[in-house]
Amino acid sequence: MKLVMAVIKPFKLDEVREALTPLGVQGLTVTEVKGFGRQKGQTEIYRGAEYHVSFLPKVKIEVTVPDELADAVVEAIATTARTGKIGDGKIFVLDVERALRIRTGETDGSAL
Amino acid sequence: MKLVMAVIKPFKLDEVREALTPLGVQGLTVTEVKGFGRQKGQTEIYRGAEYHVSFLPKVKIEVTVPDELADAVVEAIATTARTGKIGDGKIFVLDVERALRIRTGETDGSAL
Amino acid sequence: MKLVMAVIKPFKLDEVREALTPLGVQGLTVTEVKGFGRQKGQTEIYRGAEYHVSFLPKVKIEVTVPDELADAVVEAIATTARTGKIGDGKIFVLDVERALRIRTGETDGSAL
Amino acid sequence: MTGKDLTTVKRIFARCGLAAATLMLAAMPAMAEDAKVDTGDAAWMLTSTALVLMMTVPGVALFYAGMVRKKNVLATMMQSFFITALVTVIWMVAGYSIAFGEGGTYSAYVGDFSKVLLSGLSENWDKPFTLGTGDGAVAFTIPESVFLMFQMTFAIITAALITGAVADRMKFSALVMFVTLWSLLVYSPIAHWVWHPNGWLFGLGALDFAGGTVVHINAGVAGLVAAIVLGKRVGYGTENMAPFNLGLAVIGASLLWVGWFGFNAGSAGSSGGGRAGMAMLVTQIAAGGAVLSWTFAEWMIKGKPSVLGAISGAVAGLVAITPAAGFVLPGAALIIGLVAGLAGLWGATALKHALGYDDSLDAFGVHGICGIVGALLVGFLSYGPLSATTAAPDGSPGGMEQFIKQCIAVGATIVFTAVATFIILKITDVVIGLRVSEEEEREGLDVTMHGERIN
Amino acid sequence: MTGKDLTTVKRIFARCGLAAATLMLAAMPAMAEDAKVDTGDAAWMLTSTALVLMMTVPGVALFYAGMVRKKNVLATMMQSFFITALVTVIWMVAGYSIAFGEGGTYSAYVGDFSKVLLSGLSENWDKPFTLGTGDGAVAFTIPESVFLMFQMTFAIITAALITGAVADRMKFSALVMFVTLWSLLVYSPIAHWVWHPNGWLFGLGALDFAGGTVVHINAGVAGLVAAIVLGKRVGYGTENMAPFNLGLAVIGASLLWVGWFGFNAGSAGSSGGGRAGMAMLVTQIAAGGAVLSWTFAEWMIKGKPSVLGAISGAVAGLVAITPAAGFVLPGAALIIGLVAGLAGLWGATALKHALGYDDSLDAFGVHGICGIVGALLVGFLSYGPLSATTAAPDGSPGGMEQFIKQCIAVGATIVFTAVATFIILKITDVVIGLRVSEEEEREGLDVTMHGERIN
Amino acid sequence: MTGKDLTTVKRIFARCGLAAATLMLAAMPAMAEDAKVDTGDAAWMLTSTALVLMMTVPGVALFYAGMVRKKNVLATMMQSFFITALVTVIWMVAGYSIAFGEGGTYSAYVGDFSKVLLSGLSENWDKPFTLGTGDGAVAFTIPESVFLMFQMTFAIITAALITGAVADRMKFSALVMFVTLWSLLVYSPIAHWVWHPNGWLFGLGALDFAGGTVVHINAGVAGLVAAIVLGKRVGYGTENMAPFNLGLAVIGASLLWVGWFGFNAGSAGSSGGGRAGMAMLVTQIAAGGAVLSWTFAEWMIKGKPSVLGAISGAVAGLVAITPAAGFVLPGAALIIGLVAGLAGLWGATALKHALGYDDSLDAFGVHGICGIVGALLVGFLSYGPLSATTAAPDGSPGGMEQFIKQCIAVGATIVFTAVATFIILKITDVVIGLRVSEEEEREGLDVTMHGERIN
Ligand SMILES: Nc1ncnc2c1ncn2[C@@H]1O[C@H](COP(=O)(O)OP(=O)(O)O)[C@@H](O)[C@H]1O
Ligand SMILES: Nc1ncnc2c1ncn2[C@@H]1O[C@H](COP(=O)(O)OP(=O)(O)O)[C@@H](O)[C@H]1O
Ligand SMILES: Nc1ncnc2c1ncn2[C@@H]1O[C@H](COP(=O)(O)OP(=O)(O)O)[C@@H](O)[C@H]1O
Repeated sequence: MKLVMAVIKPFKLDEVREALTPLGVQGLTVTEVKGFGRQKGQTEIYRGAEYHVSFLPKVKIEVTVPDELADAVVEAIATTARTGKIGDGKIFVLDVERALRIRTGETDGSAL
Repeated sequence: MKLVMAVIKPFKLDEVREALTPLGVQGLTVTEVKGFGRQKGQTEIYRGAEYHVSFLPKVKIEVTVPDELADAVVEAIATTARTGKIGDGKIFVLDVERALRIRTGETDGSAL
Repeated sequence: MKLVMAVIKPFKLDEVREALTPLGVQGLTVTEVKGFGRQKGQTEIYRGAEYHVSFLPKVKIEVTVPDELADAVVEAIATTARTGKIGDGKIFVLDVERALRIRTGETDGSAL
Repeated sequence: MTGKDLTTVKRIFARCGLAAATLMLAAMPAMAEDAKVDTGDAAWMLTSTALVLMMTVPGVALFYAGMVRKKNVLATMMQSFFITALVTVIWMVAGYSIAFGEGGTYSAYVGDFSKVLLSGLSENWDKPFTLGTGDGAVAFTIPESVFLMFQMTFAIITAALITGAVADRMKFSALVMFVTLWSLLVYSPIAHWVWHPNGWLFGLGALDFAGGTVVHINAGVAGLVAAIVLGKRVGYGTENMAPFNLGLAVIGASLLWVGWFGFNAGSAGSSGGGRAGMAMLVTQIAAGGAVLSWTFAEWMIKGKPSVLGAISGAVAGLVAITPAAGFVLPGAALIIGLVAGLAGLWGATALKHALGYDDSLDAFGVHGICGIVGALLVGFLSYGPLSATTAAPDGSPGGMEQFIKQCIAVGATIVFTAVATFIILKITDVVIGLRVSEEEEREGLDVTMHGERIN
Repeated sequence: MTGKDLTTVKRIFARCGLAAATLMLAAMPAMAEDAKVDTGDAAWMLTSTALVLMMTVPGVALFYAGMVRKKNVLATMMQSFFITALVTVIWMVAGYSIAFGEGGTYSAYVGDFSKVLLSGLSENWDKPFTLGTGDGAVAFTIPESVFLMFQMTFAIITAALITGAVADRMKFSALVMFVTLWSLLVYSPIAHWVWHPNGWLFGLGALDFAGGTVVHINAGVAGLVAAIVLGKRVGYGTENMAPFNLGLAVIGASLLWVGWFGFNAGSAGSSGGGRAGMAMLVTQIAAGGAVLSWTFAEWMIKGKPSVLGAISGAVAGLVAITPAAGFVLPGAALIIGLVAGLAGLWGATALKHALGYDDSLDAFGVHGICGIVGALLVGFLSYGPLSATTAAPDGSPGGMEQFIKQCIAVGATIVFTAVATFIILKITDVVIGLRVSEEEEREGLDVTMHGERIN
Repeated sequence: MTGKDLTTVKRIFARCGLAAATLMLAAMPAMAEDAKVDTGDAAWMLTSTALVLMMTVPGVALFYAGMVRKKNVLATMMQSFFITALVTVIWMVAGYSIAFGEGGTYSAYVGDFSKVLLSGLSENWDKPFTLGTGDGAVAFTIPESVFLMFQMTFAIITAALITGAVADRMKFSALVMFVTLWSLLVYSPIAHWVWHPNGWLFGLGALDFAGGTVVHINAGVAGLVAAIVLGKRVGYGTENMAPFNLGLAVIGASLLWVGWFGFNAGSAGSSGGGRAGMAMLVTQIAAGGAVLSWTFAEWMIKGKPSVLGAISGAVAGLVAITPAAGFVLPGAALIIGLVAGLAGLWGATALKHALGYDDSLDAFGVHGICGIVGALLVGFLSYGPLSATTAAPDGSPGGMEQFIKQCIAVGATIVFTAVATFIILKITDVVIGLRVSEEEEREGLDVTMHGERIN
């Protein structure tokens, strides 16, 4: 199995999730994160104290899928999350050795 | 070493942590996440605007352990976090190549 | 590529980020997490109800880098984030199989 | 001022805001040089002024900020807060004069510049104030400074209410320009029509105790026009626009409720007699009734009674009772409240969806609709003795005749504000541009307009 | 009303809430047809009413919401907000009549239906109000509308306070039913006992200036019973139930403190004389004293002075001074405050843990315990001249005799409210079911009861 | 008291806070035994007291808490909340006596212990209060309880304002000790100088309507000294210290604004005449003007109009108008407001950075600087008739003579408070230690000082 970890723009989340369902993805986990990258942040000024906030709000999606699905999932996320503007985010794929569904104890493929 | 990444129901967190200590787990990292899965979310309605919130609050535990401890840790989490009701969550195991304790510079096994 | 995942003290974040830029790191992702470890938490008491809060606020940095940069990055984080006091945190390195920049579709090395 | 003049005053004045003053006249010595401020009336009007200011800051600021997404929370608060300052200065410079100046040839429609920069206030500053001159004069037991401060807080909140319709997408600079023009060219004239003895709606005998037309219909319709001109928010209907922190909205609605006692009972112009007390009581009852009807209706229709529904219901009831507060009995207030709760729910859901505009926080759906409901219902439900005077012992009992006057007042307000607001928006659009860029909207106004964010 | 009657009124009335009215009597012309509302007294009572409303929304709403977990924040606010509306309508429909109607055969225990739907209010709406008739009549300088609105805000807050005991686990529908019955069958009768001239505790001469028994002991004991009947929260004692956002609780406690000036100084019924001023002063001193004693005690015992301790101390002191506010001197107020801080700390920690019930937000621990402390202490500490009248120049000086009366009042309130609350809860349980399912409780009431959440 | 005495009173008293009382004198019957409290004046002063308390809790508590980092939010609230209780008790025990006791040999500089524990209050508690004796006596229409409660709220807020300068790094225990000493040894004496008829600044004829020197310059300078003595926050200038939740600060600033009506218009001592009304009006105008000037200046300089700028501007304007509120006309108020907005912006940015101290939340930059601006400007801008009396029909018109008196008052306040604050801090440092450890500071005061946190 593969863990597909994608960092995307927050407003794309719902769209991405909807794009994954038809592929057979039944679950995923989302985290609010802050991203630093080429996309410039904003300068905030509080009574003369300037803070360049280089961190921008992003959303991280983690979804574990069977090996054979990984490419399709990456593709789907990439297509849906793309706006073409800087800061669209990244997708990383990691190998997962084991998976387990807590409720049933099912493992690996059937745990997803 | 293995990174055990578990997504569980928030109220199970304390119990799970307590179950890991006897196994020799001395540290772990917790993130508030939102989960999408078989468990149905709630519909929220704000003045007629309906939002089906498919994301439910979950807690993600990340704990790196020596290879030989991985199975016991997975087992302990699975047992403690189980309620038998839908939405109990998942456990994934990933391989960790290196570990380092920042304070001392110790690495790998002794870093955990 | 490697995913370097570091859990550090929150006030060290800016310093760490600045230490990575000279190495050629152009992006990273940050999550607010809670850490449990050797560092003792605080006891909170609300009208007689005592809660030992074993979880302390930490920050998790995730940065994917080319294999050859991994050691330097780990080193840089370790040096900058070190205060020498308990609770400085950990660094884990995981293998990343694929990377993709959503905006351009670039992959792997050039996606970072 | 002769006895007959006084009688005329009483007859006319009893029909509109600050009406209780007339009841005092009977009891007062002739309006001689040595008239004194009534310390009790002054105490209540000073208090009411503080309460009405609290309705805007932090009331409206929180009510609205609690309903937007995280990225726009501060910008939304900023709109109400800045408007408070802006309209304060506008009112002092010219707004008060346009609203409450005597006026010349067109004195039925607009005041004049005689009170620009509050000129004239340094005389008689410690004496009771008489609004207007000659036959139409209305005598108060409080000084002009208090009268004009109380009125200022109404001018402020009216402008602030509009921001609910344009939340999340209007440029701050455009808002500043728009409010400046709107306050002078729309608010002040309508206030003159309704509350100055020379005003044509005042003369007509339309009932508007505390601002159903001037404040709520006015703000609601202006908001509707602005929402339509600006267009929908990016992602409207597809993205999740759930409120970030309804807790703020609950605080805001609560302070609106409390402050509304100043708004309505303060519009009695006096603490004495019984009008302030009755106004406060019916205000409370209407608010309570509307919370119940909105909540129970939503419970039946949607399956759950929501907090947002309850607080919206409170505002709906408070809006609807505003034009009626000094004129109706508790039973009528309960009816107004129950109807307003249902009307507001309809306005903020069915109507909005049917017509398809994006009135972000339902400035029109709640203030516009319920303002109209209240202004019309008081035509039937007003209780004579409450507005009675020695000259007109029957007061203005509800009935078809009164209802028609109400329709005229409501209609005139809607048409004038709609047209004038549209023109001002178009001018502002040409000069500054009304709307932020799509990217700024996505990123949120907090950071893009004001360089700040909440964490 | 003869001179002797008036004297009787003064003697009796001086012992209870709104007592200052009697001081005015001496200065007033005979209660003739043409009596006028005192504009200053009316101004203060209108203001006080607004302040007491602010105590519930947003006061109690925030105080309680700040202490619960994130998933229940909105639901907790909703309880206070909705109760405000609900009790408003209940009070108007029948509650006021049951509390302040003359009553028939059992007039010592309960009013009648003569004021249902506030009937009768349309007459004399602009005249000062006299409560009761004949010998026992009590004359005010304000109209009935103001009197009944002020009293309404007390009925509201009492019901809202109970919700602290049942937070996090009571069905919203059950709460609506419970409050409806409780307000009519428990609150209104007790208010009649204590504040209506016909009431048996009024006649007994028990001192309760602003609601120690009627409001605080009543709500506290009702809360205790409800907490026991509902049972503990899931996870109580094992899971972390730390408050999500104590900042909200600080705002709530602050507004309670400010609003309490209306509660206590408003209970003087008048701004004149000196009773309102003394009541406000001793209110402040008791609150300050209780913050200090709670905080320092906690600091010594637990090692740290907590914010929750400080704000709880303020409420404890305010509760305890409530029955005493118009009757004690500053020194006594300081004593009451210092004792209340310690008593509240004991009630919210040691007592609760010893007895093992789960009074989620310490409605009993703070309001019940400190209400009892204050109601008993005033028996010893009351200063004669403050409650003196021409008929009874010594007033009610503290002493054993007065203390016994206080014990009777406290005991009667506890027993009645405990039994009646229990019965009402059981009925509600049968009809609707009191408690949410365990799953709903886990997920939180915000989403399961109201379909909303804060982010 | 003879007619001539009264005249003297009027001449002197018209120059300082609570001045309107003198206007009442003319209209009042001789100060006979049977003088009565004016219900209207009492109503307004009771209300004003509640409003000023609201300025500290929750006003200052939220204003400051909204500007700190997450880890210090509760601790910051705690400081204002606890100080409210602490100063209440201090004031009751001795502070009031030191400030408003007649004083002995040094009666120009300090009161005496005659009113310790408010002794004497139990007599004449229901009669109007006369401050001072003999020639200098000042007669009020309200009882002493109300006078001293109103003054107490000023003592409270002054101490609370200082905490803005030491936020994020002062030990709670040290703060408790510091405030105790400071309130007794610095606040009370300065209040005596300025507001007691025996005080030397009162005698000098320096104008300070509502506390420009006593409250704002005093707190600002004390804060500056404390910020310097404590040293900079760890990470100041390098780490991100952005406010956690400016939304809280907006609520705080709004309640400060509303409450300031009690502060300034309450300082008229009466609702009658026209001074309270004028004071409220100019307060509003100055606040509005300062919001505009701060915001527009920031917009031009930094490119964006910030919310923090707008709310800081409001406070700047309110501070600056404080010494002037009862003495200037609207036009002058607008000038004061516009200048104050710029001065505050300069004080909180350029000045602070130039001098390099870390006044965390700009207690000096805003309160100190704008207090000075207002206190000096009123020297030129005061309008004679507003402070006129029968004895001095010209009042205190602005001019060089008056300006010099203002300079003396400002200078004396600055020097005394700077020196005395420094000494008290050093003593506290020796006894307790002023500052938390670096580790505690890093972890945040919420958890380390109070064992709590917001989530
Ligand atoms: N090397 C990396 N490791 C982890 N996350 C990264 C990395 N580079 C970028 N990111 C994440 O991707 C987001 C977008 O990257 P950015 O460089 O701003 O634009 P783009 O995606 O258009 O190249 C960043 O905000 C960050 O969260
Ligand atoms: N494929 C997946 N990858 C990552 N996280 C997942 C995946 N499937 C489920 N999850 C996480 O596990 C949680 C529980 O899953 P769900 O399908 O609702 O119930 P169950 O665990 O009983 O099968 C989800 O809310 C989500 O956070
Ligand atoms: N085995 C682990 N797996 C994941 N995270 C860990 C692990 N051990 C520690 N951590 C993280 O590192 C943080 C610091 O660890 P701690 O034991 O307190 O101190 P130190 O880093 O000095 O050894 C913890 O708060 C936790 O977030």
